[in-house]
Amino acid sequence: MLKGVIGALVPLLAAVLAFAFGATMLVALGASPLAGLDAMLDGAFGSGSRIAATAVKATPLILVGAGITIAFRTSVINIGGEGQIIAGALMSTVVALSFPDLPAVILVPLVLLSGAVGGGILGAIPGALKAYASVNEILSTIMLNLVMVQFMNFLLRGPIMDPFELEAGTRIPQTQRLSDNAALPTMIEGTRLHVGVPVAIAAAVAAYLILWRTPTGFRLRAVGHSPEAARAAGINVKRNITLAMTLSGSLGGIAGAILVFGSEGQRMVTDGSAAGFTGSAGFNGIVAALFGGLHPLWTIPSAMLFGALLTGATQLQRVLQVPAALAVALNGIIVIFVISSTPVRGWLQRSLADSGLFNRSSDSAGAD
Amino acid sequence: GGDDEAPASGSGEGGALRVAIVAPSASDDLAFTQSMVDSVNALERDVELSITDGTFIVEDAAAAIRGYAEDGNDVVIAHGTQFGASLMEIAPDFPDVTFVWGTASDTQGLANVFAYAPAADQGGYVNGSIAAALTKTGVIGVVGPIEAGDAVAYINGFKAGALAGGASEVNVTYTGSFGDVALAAEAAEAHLINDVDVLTGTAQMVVGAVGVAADAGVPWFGTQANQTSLAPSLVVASQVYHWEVVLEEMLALRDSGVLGGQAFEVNLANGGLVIEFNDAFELPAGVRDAAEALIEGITNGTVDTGS
Amino acid sequence: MGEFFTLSVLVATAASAIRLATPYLLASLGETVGQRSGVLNLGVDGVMLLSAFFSYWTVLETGNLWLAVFVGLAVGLVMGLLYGVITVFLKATQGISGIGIFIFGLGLSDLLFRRLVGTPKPVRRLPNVDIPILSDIPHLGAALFQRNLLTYLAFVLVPVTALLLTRTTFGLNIRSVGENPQAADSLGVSVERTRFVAILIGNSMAGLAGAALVLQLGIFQPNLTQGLGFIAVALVYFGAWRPIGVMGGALLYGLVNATVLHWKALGIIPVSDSDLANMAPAVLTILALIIVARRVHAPSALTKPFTRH
Amino acid sequence: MPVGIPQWVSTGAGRFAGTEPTDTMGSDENILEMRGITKAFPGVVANDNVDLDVRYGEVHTLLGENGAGKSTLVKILFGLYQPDEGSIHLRGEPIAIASPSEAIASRIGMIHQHFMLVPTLTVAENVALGTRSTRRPFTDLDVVSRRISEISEEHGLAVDPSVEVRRLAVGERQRVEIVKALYRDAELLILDEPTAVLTPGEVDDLFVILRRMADDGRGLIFISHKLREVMTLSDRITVLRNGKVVGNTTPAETSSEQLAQMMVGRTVRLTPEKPLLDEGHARLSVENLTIHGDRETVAVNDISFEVRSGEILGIAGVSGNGQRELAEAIAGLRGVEPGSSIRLDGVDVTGDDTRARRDRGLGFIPEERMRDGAIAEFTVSENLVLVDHGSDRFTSRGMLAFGAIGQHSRKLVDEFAVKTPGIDTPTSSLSGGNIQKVILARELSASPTVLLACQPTRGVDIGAAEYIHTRLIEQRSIGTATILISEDLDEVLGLADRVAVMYEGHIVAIVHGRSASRDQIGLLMAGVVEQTPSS
Ligand SMILES: Nc1ncnc2c1ncn2[C@@H]1O[C@H](COP(=O)(O)OP(=O)(O)OP(=O)(O)O)[C@@H](O)[C@H]1O
Ligand SMILES: Nc1ncnc2c1ncn2[C@@H]1O[C@H](COP(=O)(O)OP(=O)(O)OP(=O)(O)O)[C@@H](O)[C@H]1O
Ligand SMILES: [Mg+2]
Ligand SMILES: [Mg+2]
Repeated sequence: MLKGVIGALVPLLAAVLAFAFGATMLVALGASPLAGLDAMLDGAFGSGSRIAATAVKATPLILVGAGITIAFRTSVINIGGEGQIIAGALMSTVVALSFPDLPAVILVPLVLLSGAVGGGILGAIPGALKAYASVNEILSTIMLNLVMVQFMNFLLRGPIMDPFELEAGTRIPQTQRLSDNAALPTMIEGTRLHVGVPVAIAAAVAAYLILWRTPTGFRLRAVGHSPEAARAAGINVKRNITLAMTLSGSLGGIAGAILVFGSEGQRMVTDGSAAGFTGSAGFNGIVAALFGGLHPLWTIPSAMLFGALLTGATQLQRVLQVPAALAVALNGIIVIFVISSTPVRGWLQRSLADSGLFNRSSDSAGAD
Repeated sequence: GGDDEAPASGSGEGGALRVAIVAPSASDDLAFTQSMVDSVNALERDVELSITDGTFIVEDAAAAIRGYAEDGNDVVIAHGTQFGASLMEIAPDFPDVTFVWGTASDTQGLANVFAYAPAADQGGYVNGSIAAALTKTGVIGVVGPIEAGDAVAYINGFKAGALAGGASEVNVTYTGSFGDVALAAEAAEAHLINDVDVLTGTAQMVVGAVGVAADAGVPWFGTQANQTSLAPSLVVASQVYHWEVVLEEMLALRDSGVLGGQAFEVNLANGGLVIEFNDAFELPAGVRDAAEALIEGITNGTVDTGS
Repeated sequence: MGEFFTLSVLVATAASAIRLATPYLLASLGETVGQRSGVLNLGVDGVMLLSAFFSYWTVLETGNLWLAVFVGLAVGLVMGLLYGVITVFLKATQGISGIGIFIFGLGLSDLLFRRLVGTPKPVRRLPNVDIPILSDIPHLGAALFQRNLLTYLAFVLVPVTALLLTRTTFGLNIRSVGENPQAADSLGVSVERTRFVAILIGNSMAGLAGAALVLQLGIFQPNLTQGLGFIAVALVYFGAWRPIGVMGGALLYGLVNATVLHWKALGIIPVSDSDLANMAPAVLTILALIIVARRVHAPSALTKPFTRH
Repeated sequence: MPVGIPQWVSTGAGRFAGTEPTDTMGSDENILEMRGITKAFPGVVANDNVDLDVRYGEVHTLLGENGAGKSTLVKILFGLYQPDEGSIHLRGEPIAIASPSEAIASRIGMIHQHFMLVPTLTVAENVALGTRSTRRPFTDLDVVSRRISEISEEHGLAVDPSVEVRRLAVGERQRVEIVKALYRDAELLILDEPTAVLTPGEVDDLFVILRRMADDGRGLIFISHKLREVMTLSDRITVLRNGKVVGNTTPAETSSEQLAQMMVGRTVRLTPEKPLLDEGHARLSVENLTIHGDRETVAVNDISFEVRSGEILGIAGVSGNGQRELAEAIAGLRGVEPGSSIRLDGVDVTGDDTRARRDRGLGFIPEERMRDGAIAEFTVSENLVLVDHGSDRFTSRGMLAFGAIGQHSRKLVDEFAVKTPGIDTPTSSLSGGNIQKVILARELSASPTVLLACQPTRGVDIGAAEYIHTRLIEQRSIGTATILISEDLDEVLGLADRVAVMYEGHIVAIVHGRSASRDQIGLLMAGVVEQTPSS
């Protein structure tokens, strides 16, 4: 009983500490912490349309996070979310440019699928490099992120640049407004809640089902825990490593397509950096996944939390006129505090158990 | 729509006009965003200003734009080309709010949207011609971010001006990033080794290149905002955006009940573009006069900047 | 193309490469020490940003470059204390704690800059110091021996780090806790203390890297590093956890970047191909690893918290 | 009694404070006295009021089933665990051992069940680790190396200080462990299953060394599951069962059979009974098999043999003579040289992967249980279907059929008497013998036509070993062709119909199990007798 309370209290306490830190910074910036909290809550959940915006913000995090879960569960460290999002976005953009007149019922699934293909390819490359050429995936995914940024700039200012930008000579790296038939339908009129949100949730559920309910996931997890034992049991380790990265990348790719055709303005645009298009979802998705204990379903609320932090931060800046950087710093602090609290929790529970405060048999099925 | 009824002059305290800016980079970036903040502050009327900056992401910017409109601001400035699509969605929902969008050369047919764009090539042309007068080697270097936006217009204008002014070569390096200061610095170094003795550049990462120019004692030309503070003795001149010139026009229209629907350009002629000389840098005799004459020529259309 | 092979351009390219490589090298060497002890730190970029900001601010306020270097180091040390407590004593997951540190550093350095400085103001840069005699070697001297002291320090730290790891008892402890902490523990080597000190060393060097970056540029702006710290982590893998390999990686990365810039300046790379050329450093880094095809062996206990039970 | 209060601190100190030592305490014959040691882990009491005395100059054996609490007891002694209750006296003085470094400082040495070596370091570095260098902050590896050479000579332990440990064979690694303890001048030496991974020859060498160390006056605690070894080496024996001491004895007073009974609590058949069978057709044929080892050497050199239905072919040999590579090649885990051929029931599978071979009826019990045989983090149930999870039995419409999997797992757990709280228990929490049973259950339940069993009873207690042997013989009687690779000669001789002896990558002889003698095979394994292979 007390252990359960500790289990719940410690992370909560960590969150409170993190917010206390945030409050201190707000005071230092001459703003009222209460007003700050109010603004953040209001920005994230203040109205139906804001809740919708939070969900929309969480969408790429859910997708990338679910993908990260698949990779990490196979013991492949995928830091390539940024590149995979971009690859998916580019692929879906090219498809929408090529077949603008297809009816929406075909084009919408098609752009999502091509996003998955694009991201999948960018995941498969480091996956195969790791499996077949022993190239460390941390290195290759970080490097491929850099490659994709430049490839994106190349395409957006070259082959698929908005013809108007070329004509006007302004050459903003963006495409023309893409076919409306590819637009993800809005689900609730007057909000930004689009079909991408349920797609992401469905993808996370699918990731869960794949990992824990299918033979494929069984093999991925087996490879993740012990490539040697998996191999001796007849599982093709190299192929499964490649598969894990491909699946992981394809989820990131779907996020890219959703950004273009749902969350952003029906066109791909960047300031020349990865974050300029992705909003760092490729990194934040890792955080969401780890925060959700590398479980695809827990990634959903975890991503919502970070989505709320991000949308709340916009409001914070707008209402209190404090720099957006405050929210970023706060974000980092929350991650640090909460992640440090998890072991502390286990430790407290253990030492309380050791000190005899708990009846030992209560947590060991009466085996004593 | 309340188009036919002139809106109150301001909804802020004491009738101050409530203006909000949503912009992609930092409000004190000595470049694009700062130019708009400075301009709003330079407006002659009483303004209550809110800023959301560092918001390149369209999605976040859209949330901020909508939020400002909901909060009852009179004017919301969406200071970034990429925000156009969001305005298409948001502007119709707030017919009493004036949205100001740039840099853009049309209003997408929206009745409560004004658009603005700079003729950055004009200041570039002037800077280029002065640079040509200063170079001894005849080779001039340009450090650009990625080949996009008003950076392109400025650089193309600069190039044309320099070549027309007698420079033999203008080498342009796009580093591939708006933010990588280290690469910008090395790009400047690379120019220096290749006989470049005058430099210019655009976007926020040029602060790295200015430092290199300053150390090497090479004259520098700025754009977007007055960059003299970065190298007080070596910045020759900066092309500065005075958006307030067109903003005043827009506000006057708003006062008269026209909430949008027109596009504006800042240029040397309307005073929206100003070449601000650094008096601490001593130009050779005649160069400044030639530059003034050139400005005059561009203003009255006798000089073509080539773009 | 021929223009590129004039001596002065080659020398300048080499000098650029070394300048660009310096922050990478410092950060990667530090990360090497940490990883050899079994601790992955993905927060390098955040540490560099914070130390870069504080170094910059120190010069801005005091004009004292050496104080600024010291401040950069100290900020790294403080962040190391934080990271060490989180990962070694609280045993938090390393990957996510590192990302937490990164995000924190990114936000806080930005915030502090906006509050304390605002508009970028240039400060004094690290002066180049000629090494007597060596700097007079024609061409080579200019490229290699007319650099700033932090650059020299970075390269001196390569053999120093190598010696630390291979020739000292502390290095022996580091390698053992990174490979088999149970074994080290069974011989009375304190896994926690060893890792903690390794983290302090690693973060201090990340701090130095931040100082080197900002003091070479003489200016700060938000997100100055642009992900440099992550590349520094990748270079540790590239260098196969060896200081000399890490140096090779940093130099290669710097050289390709520098070459691309010089080729652009010379017009060898036309503006239209600029984006494609910018891919070169990353692509070459991957290709180099495929071609060399070493079966590199990461420290076995990397990222694994140690518990005796 | 309240748990968590370390009783031994107060009682120990109290007794020592008294001037009069009791007759059991502080006797100068005993280097070590452990009294009333109790240690509980969640769900089990690993040590329950255990007493243990060790005299100077003796080898004291701890014997017990898997999970009896042997390792726990010695880990407490080495400061790796803290006891819940009980006291420890070392050389007559009460002592609290909070950490391994304190144990080492008290001249206790330990050779762990799993080697405590850093594979990427050299022998000298491994030995120097944690010791004070004479040239601080630098290492003094030359000094250490010289001292290692001295120790090597003194004790007959051949090791090269400059070579990296990962390049060493298992037996050599063990010697490094012993050198480590001697270098620290250990007077009380703990050896937790030191022979589990050694070849018979290596065991003999080790025993010579250990005996000499005891004769020097050191106290040795020895743990092993092999009764033959226990009977050979021990001076005294303490038997543990379920965490409690169930008896003390000496080899002179007892027999292997009695020891087995004491451990398990029932009679154990030490030599399996094996009915005579008619030989069937060849199920596995290996022809001209040549395999390269890890270091580009030829590990297996042009060997050919067949295994028939209803036959167990034992493969004996000192480790490192190609058995591991042979097993990996048959399993499809290692490539073979051109010209080699492996056929299962007449079908050439030389180019096939492990999956395809398993589909053709191959069962495989890998040598390294925890690395290759089972996934520690997986549940018992998941490990039981590790091979067959994708088959129609365990899937429905593309999803895993947990009902069928659960049913199957419960059946196997019952049938193979796996001691586990449930089928959803993580496999890591099972004892070694029970993990081996899980692997065996998985492989046998697939009804293999050819079974490749590598070291199936290594580190497994005699009760479980008996059970595994019975199952292997049962499998033989239903027509499975079995290859049994084992370094335990008793096991090979007891089970195999024919024994192939490998030496330096060749099969130097194939002899009939019934007619073979221990000595004869021992000589063949050492490469002494030249004999043309007979079928
Ligand atoms: N760290 C631990 N946490 C929980 N339970 C443990 C731990 N170590 C041992 N146990 C349990 O304590 C009991 C005794 O284990 P121990 O390792 O001492 O057995 P053992 O006699 O050495 O067995 P084996 O012959 O298999 O080595 C077992 O039930 C084991 O599962
Ligand atoms: N370990 C296995 N057990 C049972 N069936 C399997 C196993 N592995 C694959 N299969 C079956 O073989 C067929 C091909 O497998 P599939 O291509 O889906 O998996 P894979 O990703 O290639 O996996 P693997 O790495 O195991 O080869 C499928 O019908 C699958 O059910
Ligand atoms: Mg398959
Ligand atoms: Mg044991």
